[in-house]
Order: sequence, then structure tokens, then C-alpha cells
Amino acid sequence: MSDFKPTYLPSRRPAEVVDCRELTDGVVRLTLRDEFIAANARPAQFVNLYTTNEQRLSPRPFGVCQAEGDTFTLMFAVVGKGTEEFRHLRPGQTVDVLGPLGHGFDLTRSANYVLVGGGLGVPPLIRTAQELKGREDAGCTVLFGYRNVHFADDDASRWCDDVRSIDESEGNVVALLDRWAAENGITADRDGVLRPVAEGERPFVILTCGPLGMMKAVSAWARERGLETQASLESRMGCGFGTCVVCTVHTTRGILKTCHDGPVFNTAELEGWEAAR
Amino acid sequence: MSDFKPTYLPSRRPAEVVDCRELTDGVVRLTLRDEFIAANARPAQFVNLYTTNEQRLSPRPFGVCQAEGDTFTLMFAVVGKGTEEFRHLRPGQTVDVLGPLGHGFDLTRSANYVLVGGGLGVPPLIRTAQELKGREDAGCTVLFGYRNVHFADDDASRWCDDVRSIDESEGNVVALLDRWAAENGITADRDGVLRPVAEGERPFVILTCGPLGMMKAVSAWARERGLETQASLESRMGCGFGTCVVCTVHTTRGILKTCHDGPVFNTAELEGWEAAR
Amino acid sequence: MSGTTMTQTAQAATQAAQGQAQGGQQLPCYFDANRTFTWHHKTQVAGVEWKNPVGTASGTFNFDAVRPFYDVSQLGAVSTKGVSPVPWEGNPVPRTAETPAGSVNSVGLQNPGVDDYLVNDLPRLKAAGATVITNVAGHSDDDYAEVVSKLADHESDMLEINVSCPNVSADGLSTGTDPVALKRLVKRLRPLTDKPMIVKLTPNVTDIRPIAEACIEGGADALSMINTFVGMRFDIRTGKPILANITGGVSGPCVHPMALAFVYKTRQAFPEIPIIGIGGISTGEDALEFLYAGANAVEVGSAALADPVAPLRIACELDALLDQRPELAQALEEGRTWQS
Amino acid sequence: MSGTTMTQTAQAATQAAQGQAQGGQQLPCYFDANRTFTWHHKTQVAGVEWKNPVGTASGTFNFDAVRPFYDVSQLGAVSTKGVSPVPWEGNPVPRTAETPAGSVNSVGLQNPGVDDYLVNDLPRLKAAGATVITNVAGHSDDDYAEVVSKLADHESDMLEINVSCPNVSADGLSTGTDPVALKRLVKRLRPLTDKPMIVKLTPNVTDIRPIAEACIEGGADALSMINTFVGMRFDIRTGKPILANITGGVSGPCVHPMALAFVYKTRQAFPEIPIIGIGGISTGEDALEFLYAGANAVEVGSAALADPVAPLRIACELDALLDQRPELAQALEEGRTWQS
Ligand SMILES: Cc1cc2nc3c(=O)[nH]c(=O)nc-3n(C[C@H](O)[C@H](O)[C@H](O)COP(=O)(O)OP(=O)(O)OC[C@H]3O[C@@H](n4cnc5c(N)ncnc54)[C@H](O)[C@@H]3O)c2cc1C
Ligand SMILES: Cc1cc2nc3c(=O)[nH]c(=O)nc-3n(C[C@H](O)[C@H](O)[C@H](O)COP(=O)(O)OP(=O)(O)OC[C@H]3O[C@@H](n4cnc5c(N)ncnc54)[C@H](O)[C@@H]3O)c2cc1C
Ligand SMILES: Cc1cc2nc3c(=O)[nH]c(=O)nc-3n(C[C@H](O)[C@H](O)[C@H](O)COP(=O)(O)O)c2cc1C
Ligand SMILES: Cc1cc2nc3c(=O)[nH]c(=O)nc-3n(C[C@H](O)[C@H](O)[C@H](O)COP(=O)(O)O)c2cc1C
Ligand code: FES
Ligand code: FES
Repeated sequence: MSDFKPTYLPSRRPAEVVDCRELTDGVVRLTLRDEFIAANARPAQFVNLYTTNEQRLSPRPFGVCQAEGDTFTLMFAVVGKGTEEFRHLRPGQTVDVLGPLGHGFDLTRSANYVLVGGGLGVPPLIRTAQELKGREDAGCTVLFGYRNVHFADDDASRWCDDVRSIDESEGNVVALLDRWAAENGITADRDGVLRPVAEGERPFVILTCGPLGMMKAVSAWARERGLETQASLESRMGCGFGTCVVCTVHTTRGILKTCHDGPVFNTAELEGWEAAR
Repeated sequence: MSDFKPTYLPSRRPAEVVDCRELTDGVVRLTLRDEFIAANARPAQFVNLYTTNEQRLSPRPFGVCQAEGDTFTLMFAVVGKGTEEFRHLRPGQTVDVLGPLGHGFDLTRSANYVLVGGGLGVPPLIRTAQELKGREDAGCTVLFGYRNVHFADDDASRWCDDVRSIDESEGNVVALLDRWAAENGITADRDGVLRPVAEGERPFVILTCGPLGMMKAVSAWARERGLETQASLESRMGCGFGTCVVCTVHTTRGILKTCHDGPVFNTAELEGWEAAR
Repeated sequence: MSGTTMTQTAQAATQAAQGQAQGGQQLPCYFDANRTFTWHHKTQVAGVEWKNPVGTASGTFNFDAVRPFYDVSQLGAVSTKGVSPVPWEGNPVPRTAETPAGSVNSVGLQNPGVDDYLVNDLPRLKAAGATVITNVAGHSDDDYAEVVSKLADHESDMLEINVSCPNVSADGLSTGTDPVALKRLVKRLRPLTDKPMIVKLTPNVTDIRPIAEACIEGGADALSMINTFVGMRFDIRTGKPILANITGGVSGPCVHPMALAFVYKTRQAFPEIPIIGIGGISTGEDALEFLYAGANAVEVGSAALADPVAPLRIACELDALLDQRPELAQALEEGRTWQS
Repeated sequence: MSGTTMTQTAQAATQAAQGQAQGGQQLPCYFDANRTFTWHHKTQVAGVEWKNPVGTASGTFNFDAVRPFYDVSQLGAVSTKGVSPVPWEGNPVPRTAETPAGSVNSVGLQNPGVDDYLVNDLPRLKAAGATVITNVAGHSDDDYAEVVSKLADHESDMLEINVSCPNVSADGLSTGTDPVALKRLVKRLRPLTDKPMIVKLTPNVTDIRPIAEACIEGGADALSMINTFVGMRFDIRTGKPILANITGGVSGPCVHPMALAFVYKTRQAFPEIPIIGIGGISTGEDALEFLYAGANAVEVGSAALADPVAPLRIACELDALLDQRPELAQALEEGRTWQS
């Protein structure tokens, strides 16, 4: 890692492709070399990728999944033209990146973090598990819901001993949460009050990322049990770094930008969020 | 070569890059594989190349320089964004091509063809020399004018025994023509009448391609000596195959399209051409 | 709506068009016109049936130029180069300059005139089996009237009155920007022919709705939009405009989002009038967006300059997309649209 | 005009920006803002000196967002997000969709209002050494008057009256399309401030000249153009518009040729009025074309969304291009243009 301390952050720049492979049909893990991102990307921060097709100038934001040495990985689903292009990246090629961007999960508390992910919401949670691995004062449980193939369990298991997952044939991620809650003696009584945390025990904090419906269900589930939830949101972005104001979200703190003030928000501050849509 | 006789010509398609090398600073020889172009490109016909930059959709026309087997070569100067891109093509990559396009030199006469080229006008003339090589009823002399490096002499010499060239430090191509004329007893008398072609001797025909000023000078020189000149013209093109009518040229036959009716025109039919501009 | 031939063929075409991936670079499209086409989804424009919703746009189709590349009768329709009463020379060269994801041209409606058209172009196009839209150009109301009268007894399937070309009049403006003049013109042309009359509109206006209204009130059977935007480029070596005519008309993918808004706004204001969407179409998906905006059909322009077979490829891609959208396909077939 | 530092640096920057070639693929640009800048070529806009001719366009510059990336005082000027009398919420999301070589946005002028601006934004921008153009937004003449009055005693260097945003009013039209309303507005604002007042024009008009004339007669010190074109996109999976607001404003490289024509036509009609060229600039060469069209300066918009340092990179590239064009550089420095 270099000692160079520039006044200004590096802006958009090419990053070398180290590896690019399909984990399952249409889900790709991309490893890129960029010292700055590898050294600085906090859990749930994201990077913009840019296509080489000069007709497509908008950023494609992706949560950083893992960071090691001077490389980092992303994990993405092929859903449109940009991801279709990135799927075909090969080692030695470059792709333009900008980042790390946004504000990630707040992991400052000494807590047992429960990482609840669905579909392609799992990458930022894997980075979170990685970050928590070194922490003596924090615990980590991973609960992932997949459509079918459990594509991210291996990567998550590198950083967390307690990875559980489920797919559509078996149920959804809330079922996993229920099971986990039962094991940990967490119950929602009639008043939605959590069994009090025992003296000296760490509180539980839910971190979630995935489809909107899933995150809302998780947040509602947690609220009923008196647990804090931090959710990493998605939004169509015009810049990704706080300039264009196209990615707004209504919060108790006012209208904020998903890219710059988020993507992570405490769900308590998301106005009428669990009900809306 | 395949026996397939389709009803319709192949349209725009990718061609494999076989070789791409810089002959001198900013002049590139590009070898592409395309059976159809290799088999069909007549002298002074051209092909369109298309960039991969999706902001640049206009065709880049280039005269076919040589055709061998299922490959053909182009020779181009790096002058702008498209040629800058093509300069970096590497074997195994592809580039989109369309062609062969246009009407080339009329070589039906039994004649001694004098190929007068300047700068990047030489490629179609090299293809012409190649075509004439097999002809018992035709002669071929190549006269090339360069800015400095004689980059195309080697390629021309593959097809023609009589290649002469000149660069700016030595004079211009009209000086070469003068020398050639003297050797061949061609003189312009006061009335601009050529020494009559002797019985049984083949007439001389000038074929020229290069900068406009050069072609006009060559055409004027030839007219003074009673020689026919065919010139291969350039024009900014919108399609290259006769649809968009942006490449017009005024002729005695009316307003014609450089791409479809040319690029080769007998200079006698180009209205006020030698004088204009 | 029969046979699986086309479904398969069109899918193959679409796949080929989307390109097979190769080391991060998309293989450019290669569409083979040497095959049999079966169309599943026709449309209607002002009562005229198109065998598919994809036509060519005026000035970007030339029979002699493209007949070596594909069977023009397979298109929904072909719109010809603008035809004027007498031959027009057009503008000096250079007439084209490249722009980001587009180009700007100043052809200036060069054409050999209506008499030549009726002898040399139209009969051959009809003999080739094409559904022909004759595009009509003029410098004055008299010009238009003369051409429309001469066309009335000949075999075009539709007329398309170009009131929008920014090249011809002194400062790039045209009848198409003035509702009063436009209504007068359309009213005058209406009785001169029984053929369905499309009026083709310019985007260089503040509000398209009064313009569209003028056409409808004047008796237009359909609208097509958009023609080109006024634009220009400079040569940074000389500091001079690239086009000899200084300004020209911008077209290509760059105008697609604007063209969609023109069609959508017109459709919202006028639920019934048939609309042909034009502007920046280079894939079946681009065409589909126009159908969702409320168009009955589309015309492909600049894309046909970058690849002569593009209109046919796009027709194939759209046919496959419509296979998956029976509701939209049904509406078009019945002369309705997605928005009506 | 001293020192060779910048010439070399700017050339290096330009080369980096043009990309080093690598196996047929251009290496994307990488501009390093961690260095010292020396500018050779300043310009003047309505008597205000810009240290170079490149500013940022309104809505595509946010101090907090870009200060980590570069020193904003190095730009010719920065135009702020439109400021309204009270906070505006803007439109619902999604507010952006991709278009060919551009994008369409429907932010709807969200901003925290002029009082917040005067406390939180302006002082910090000035403290950072920026030349500040405060962009003014309004739904009514009163709105504009209120903002301009409040700004009058504060430290912006120029005001830019946005009479053109297609997002705010019901159907995407605005004061900027009506010469009478526009002249009335500018006349009313003129006496409210001593600051140089730029009027920013919309391209969604039939003819820019009467619009420009209205501004000049109303007392505008300068014009900036263009704002965005009305456009939209559809989601082909749902058949619905992508933007929650249905239509939005199109910007990016796609509008460059149109923007050049707007500037050129205005300059031909009005040789004296200072003009800031805006639209589709993503390289120094794009900016240079505006100067050849007759602009005194330029503003960079969308390019700054695809790369925060783009305006500074473009300023470097343009500085190097002007080194080779002493005549043009001289004209700008003296407050003249290439066309005057
Ligand atoms: C903060 C953040 C983190 C994300 N992290 C991941 C991740 O780790 N893995 C992953 O698979 N996906 C992630 N996404 C979603 C991802 O950005 C989109 O799937 C991707 O941009 C689609 O690009 P495309 O070109 O294939 O789609 P297209 O539909 O062709 O894209 C067109 C435009 O729409 C935008 N767009 C389309 N879908 C989305 C979307 N869901 N969210 C935001 N913009 C969209 C694109 O960025 C582009 O500008 C994240 C999104 C955000 C906002
Ligand atoms: C029939 C024909 C044959 C040609 N053969 C050759 C050849 O064998 N070798 C060679 O080096 N050059 C040849 N040229 C010129 C060549 O087409 C241009 O140099 C090339 O298109 C420049 O592309 P660019 O992207 O580098 O330039 P840019 O300036 O970036 O191109 C911008 C646009 O302008 C067009 N353009 C620019 N310069 C020319 C030009 N001189 N002629 C036509 N269009 C131009 C481009 O095609 C493109 O559409 C030929 C031109 C024609 C018309
Ligand atoms: C070279 C060229 C010539 C054109 N000539 C005509 C014409 O004669 N009449 C007309 O109505 N439109 C003409 N147009 C406009 C097109 O028909 C079409 O409206 C426009 O190009 C937008 O579509 P596109 O983006 O698909 O090209 C011409 C366009 C081009 C590019
Ligand atoms: C996201 C976004 C927000 C914008 N907001 C404003 C604004 O508040 N006021 C304004 O006058 N123009 C606004 N514009 C228009 C730009 O300032 C500029 O005129 C336009 O984008 C064209 O320039 P470009 O092609 O370089 O982007 C906005 C543009 C974008 C892309
Ligand atoms: S995406 Fe631009 S502010 Fe969030
Ligand atoms: S370039 Fe289109 S007709 Fe010649």
C-alpha cells in the first residue's frame, strides 16, 4: 500500500480486471485491482462502473463485496446492457471505476450484527462480514435468501462462521430470521417488546440489503421485536456522488440523497417506508 | 472460395483482423479477413469501416489496397478519431466492414496504365497494379509522390516492375510524370496534342488518386498531352452505398454520387473541375 | 399469426443482432437477408395495412442503393426521398458531419423531380412489391399542390407531406412551425387526392400540439414525427462550420428520447390520429418504445445509413418482441395503439 | 500569459484524456487533480473575468459533492443549482433515465431555497475562491424577483436566470418560450440588482432569435444556452415511462450539435451580447467548437456527472488548444469572440 497522501480523491479511472467468473447463471463475481478502493471501501459503500459503450454514459453502482490487498470484488446480476457488458470482462482488460462512494453501515456499536440479505443484496453484507471478522467486540450472523442457487455462501463463509441460507423452494428469509430468533430467545410479545438484553450481553442489530419488499418485511419484523435495522437502499443514479439529486429518499431528516447520504439508512428514519408502495 | 451464391449481398459484418502494422509514423497497413471483399473488390473500389465507439456512427471509407486469398489490405493515414481507433486493432479482433462499394477504374482498354498517386491515394493504385499484373494486353507504370517516407513502394513493387517515387525534398509527382513522359517520347506541343501513338502501340491512360490539388494538376498535365485521366475522388460520406446523397459531384452527366457512381470519374466529365477551388 | 418459422428466425436474428459476446467486446451485428420472412404482427396506418410496423424514413431509403442488400417488399412500408415539382440541386458539399450518436446533414432535398419519380422510381418500387409512401417536398403551397396532384392518379399507397425540412428555407424554419400556414396548406392539399395523407412534423417547435391540431383540422389522415433538429459542427482546425450550408438536420440515436416525447405528447392530446414514430431507432427495442408512446408504426432513418439492412433487421427484432406482447400486437393489428 | 508549466501539464492532461491506446481499446481518461494549475487564457463574460473559459452548468455542480475531488476555484466559474424563494421538493423518483449519449432527468429544481443558499452555500463557495454564478429558478415573476432581490446584496459574481427548465410548469413549457413574457420578466428583474445578469435559454422553441432579442431588450447582460430538451424513455418490460414525472430534460453529448446551432444563430443575429455556450461538452474540443460558434465561455453539465473532475480536465484541454490559437485566445481575453 502506498504512502502517497493526495489532497484530492482519485476521480474516475480505469481499474484492471483480475478475474471475472459466473457463479451461477447470470450472477457474476468480478475482481478488480484498485489500491484506493481496496484500502478504503467500508461495508455497504459502493463503486460506480462505467460501460465502454459511448452511448451509455450513466453510472452502474455496485456494492463492494470483498477487499483484499490491492484488489476488491463485486458480485452482480446480469439485468441489462451494462451488466451484460461487464459479464464479458476478461483479465487484463480495464473498466472505469469511481469510488468508494456513499456512507455504509454503522458498525461502531459493540453488537451482534445480523446480516440479512436477499438476491443481489448480498455483496455489501459479505464485505460487512469481512470487516466484522477482526472485531472482538462484535458478533456476526449471516442470513441469506436466494431464488435458487446459493451462490454467495462460499464467499460469506470465508468471513463468518455462522452463515445460513434459504431458497425459494424452502421459504423466505423471514423464515430464517424466525428460526434464528427462536434459537436466540428473541420473541415479540403482544406489545412488540423484545426480551430484554441480559446484563453484559451484546444487543442485536439487523443489517439488510436486497429487494425492497424483502427489506421492508425484515424491517417490520425487527421493529416488532424492538431491534434496530439499517438498510442499504437502491436508486437509479445520475452521478453516484451527490451532485445531480436524482436519487432522493424522504427521511425524518428531510429529503436526502441515496448515493451521498446513504445508501444505508436506519429504517426508523425512512418516512412511512415500511407501509409505502 | 465458397460456391454459395446468395440472392443478396452481405451487408455490414465483422471482419477478423489478420495484421495491423504501422508502415511509417501515422500510416497503417491493415489486413482483414473477408472472403467476399477479397474475391470481389475491383481496383479503386472501397470498403467502409465502422468504429466501435457508439458515439461515432458514420462510415470511414478506405480504398482496397490488395486482395489475396480470403484477406485484403487497407492502407490509411491516422487523421482523426476513427483512424486513431483502427490503428490499434490487433490480430484476432474484429472490425465492422461493408463492401466492396463503388465503381472502380475502367481497365477494359488494352493500354499502358500510368498509376499516379500521392499520399494516401496510393492504396487503390496498388490494387490496380495487382489487377494489371496478370494482364498481357496492358502495361503498368507506378508513379508515387510522398511527403517523406516511401511507405508504399514495397507493396507496389510486388505487383509492378516499374515503380518510381518521389518525396517533397525531391519534388512533386508532376516532376516524375515529366521524366516519365520524356522517356516515352510524350510531348505536349503548342496545341496540346500528343505525339500520336504509333501503329500497334498501346495508348497511355492515367489513373490517379490522391490529394485533390495533385489530381487536378495531374489531370491538367494529361489533358495538355491528350491523355485520358481517371481520378478516384474523396468525399465525406453518410452511407457509402448510394442512399443518403451527401457525396455529390457535378458532372456532365448531371449531379452524381461519389460513392455509388464513383469514386472513379473520367476527369473529362467533371465540370470545371481542374479550375474550381 | 401462423407458423413458427418466423419466431425462430426472428429470435435468431435478434440474438445475432445483440451480438455474441467475445472477450468483453460485443460482436457487432450481422443480419443475413438471404432467407424467408414470415411476419406475425401487422399494423394499420390510416386504413393502410403494413405487413409489419417498420418502414423506412424519407431520405434514408434509395431503392437502387439497397435492393442488392434485401427484399424491400418485406418492410412495412418505404418512404421515398422528398419529391418536388421540378428537379432540385440541393446544397453544396460537404453535406454531412458526424455528431455524438448521430449526424447532421444538409442534403437540401436534392431530387430529380416528380415527373422523373413517376417514371423511374414509383413503378419499380411497386413492381418490387413495396408498400410505398411518397414523401412530398415543396418551397411553397403551390409546389406541394402540384406534386400531390400529379401523384393522385399514380400508385403510391400513401403520401407523406414534409412540412418540416430545416434545410430549404432561408433560416431553417418552415410551414411546419406555423399552425395557421400549416392548416391552410393541408386544407388545400386534402381535396387533391384520395390517398391517405400523412403530415410529417418538425421537432423545431415550442409546442407540438397546436401544430398537430392544425394538421388534423386541415384533414390529415396521419402524422409522422419527427424530422431532424437544427444543428451544426465546427472544424476545429479551421474554426469554420463543417457543412457548406452551415447548419443542417440532426438525426440518429441522439434524438430518440426527444422523438418519444413528441409522439407521447401528441398521442395524449389526440387519442385517435394515426402516428408514425420516427427518430433514432436502431433496434427493435427502440421501435417498441415508440409503440408504447402511442405510435401505430415507425420509420427507420439514420440506422439505414450505417447498415443498409437495418430496417429489415429491426422489423425482425420487433416482430419477436411483439410475440411476447400479445396485447400491444392485437391493438396495432386493429388500428389502435398502446395508449388508446 | 506566462510560464510553460501549464502548457506541458495541459498537454499531458490532454494526452491522458485522449487515452493511451492499448490493443485497439482506448484507455479511459484519468485526470489527476493533485497538481498546480496555471491558466494562460482567461475570458470575460459581461465584464466579469473568468480565469479560463470553462464553468460548470447549473444542476450538475454541487460543492459538497465535488470538493473532495478538485479545487473548484480553478474553474472559470461555477453555476449553482437553481435557487428558488422557498425550498422546493422536486419530482418523485425515478428522476433519471439513460438515453443514447445522454440522459433525461426530472429533478424538478429541488433545492433548499434562497435563505438556505445564502447561509450554507454561497459563503462557502466564495471562501473556497470560486467565481460564483447563482442560478435563479422560479414558478412566477414574483418568485424570480424575490430571489434576485435577496441575492442583490450578497457576494455572487453573476446571476443566471433560468427561464427554461422544462420540468416545473405543467406541460414542460416556460417563460423562456414567450418573448413577451420574457421581456417583461427581465425588465422587472433588471433594476433589482447591479450584478451582471445572464438569462439562460431553453432550446424548446421554434426560433431562438426573438427570444434572445427579448432578453437583450429587457436588459440582460449575457445569455447562456442551452438548457435541456424535452424527452422521455419507456421501460419495455412494463410499457410505462421510466421517469415518475413522465417527461424530463435531455442533456449530454447528444445535444451538442443543436446547442452549437443555437449559439451560432444567436451570435449571427446579435454580435455583441456575451454568450455562454452549454450543451454536450465532454472534451476541450467540444468546448472549442462553442468558442468558434461565437461563445465567450462555456459551461459543462452532464460530463461532470460521469466524472466529477471533468470540468477541470476540459479546462486544461481547452487551455492547451487555445495555446495553438492565439487569435481566438486574444479575442476572448478582450471580451470579444471568434465571430465578432
Ligand atoms: C448503491 C447500489 C448498490 C448496488 N449494488 C449492487 C450489487 O452489489 N449487485 C448487483 O447486482 N446490483 C447492484 N445494484 C443494482 C445495479 O446498479 C443495477 O443492477 C445495474 O446498474 C444495472 O445496470 P444495467 O446496465 O445492466 O441495466 P440497464 O437497465 O441497462 O441500465 C440502465 C440504467 O438504469 C440504471 N439501473 C437499472 N437498474 C438499476 C437498479 N436496480 N438500481 C440502480 N440503477 C439501476 C443503470 O445504472 C443505468 O443507468 C446496486 C444499486 C445501487 C444503487
Ligand atoms: C472513396 C474513399 C476512399 C478513401 N481511401 C482512403 C485510403 O485508402 N486511405 C486513407 O488513409 N484514407 C482514405 N480515405 C479518406 C478516409 O476515409 C478518411 O481519412 C477517414 O474517414 C478519416 O476518418 P477519421 O475518423 O480518422 O477522421 P475524423 O475527422 O474523426 O472523421 C469524422 C468524419 O469525417 C469523415 N472524414 C474525415 N476526413 C475524410 C476524408 N478525407 N474523406 C472522407 N471522409 C472523411 C469520416 O469518415 C467521419 O465520418 C478515403 C476516402 C474516400 C471517400
Ligand atoms: C440524409 C438524410 C436525408 C433526409 N431527407 C429527408 C427528406 O427528403 N424528407 C423528409 O421528410 N425527411 C428527410 N430526412 C429525415 C428522416 O426521414 C428522419 O425524419 C430523421 O432522420 C429522423 O430519423 P432517424 O433518427 O431515424 O434518422 C432525412 C434524413 C437524413 C439523415
Ligand atoms: C441533473 C441535471 C440538473 C439540472 N438542473 C438545472 C438547474 O437547476 N438549472 C438550470 O438552469 N439548468 C439545469 N440543468 C441543465 C444544465 O445546466 C445544462 O443546461 C444542460 O444539462 C445541458 O448541458 P450538458 O449537455 O453539458 O449537460 C440540469 C441538468 C441536469 C443534467
Ligand atoms: S445519483 Fe447524483 S446525487 Fe445521487
Ligand atoms: S455517401 Fe450516401 S449517397 Fe454517397
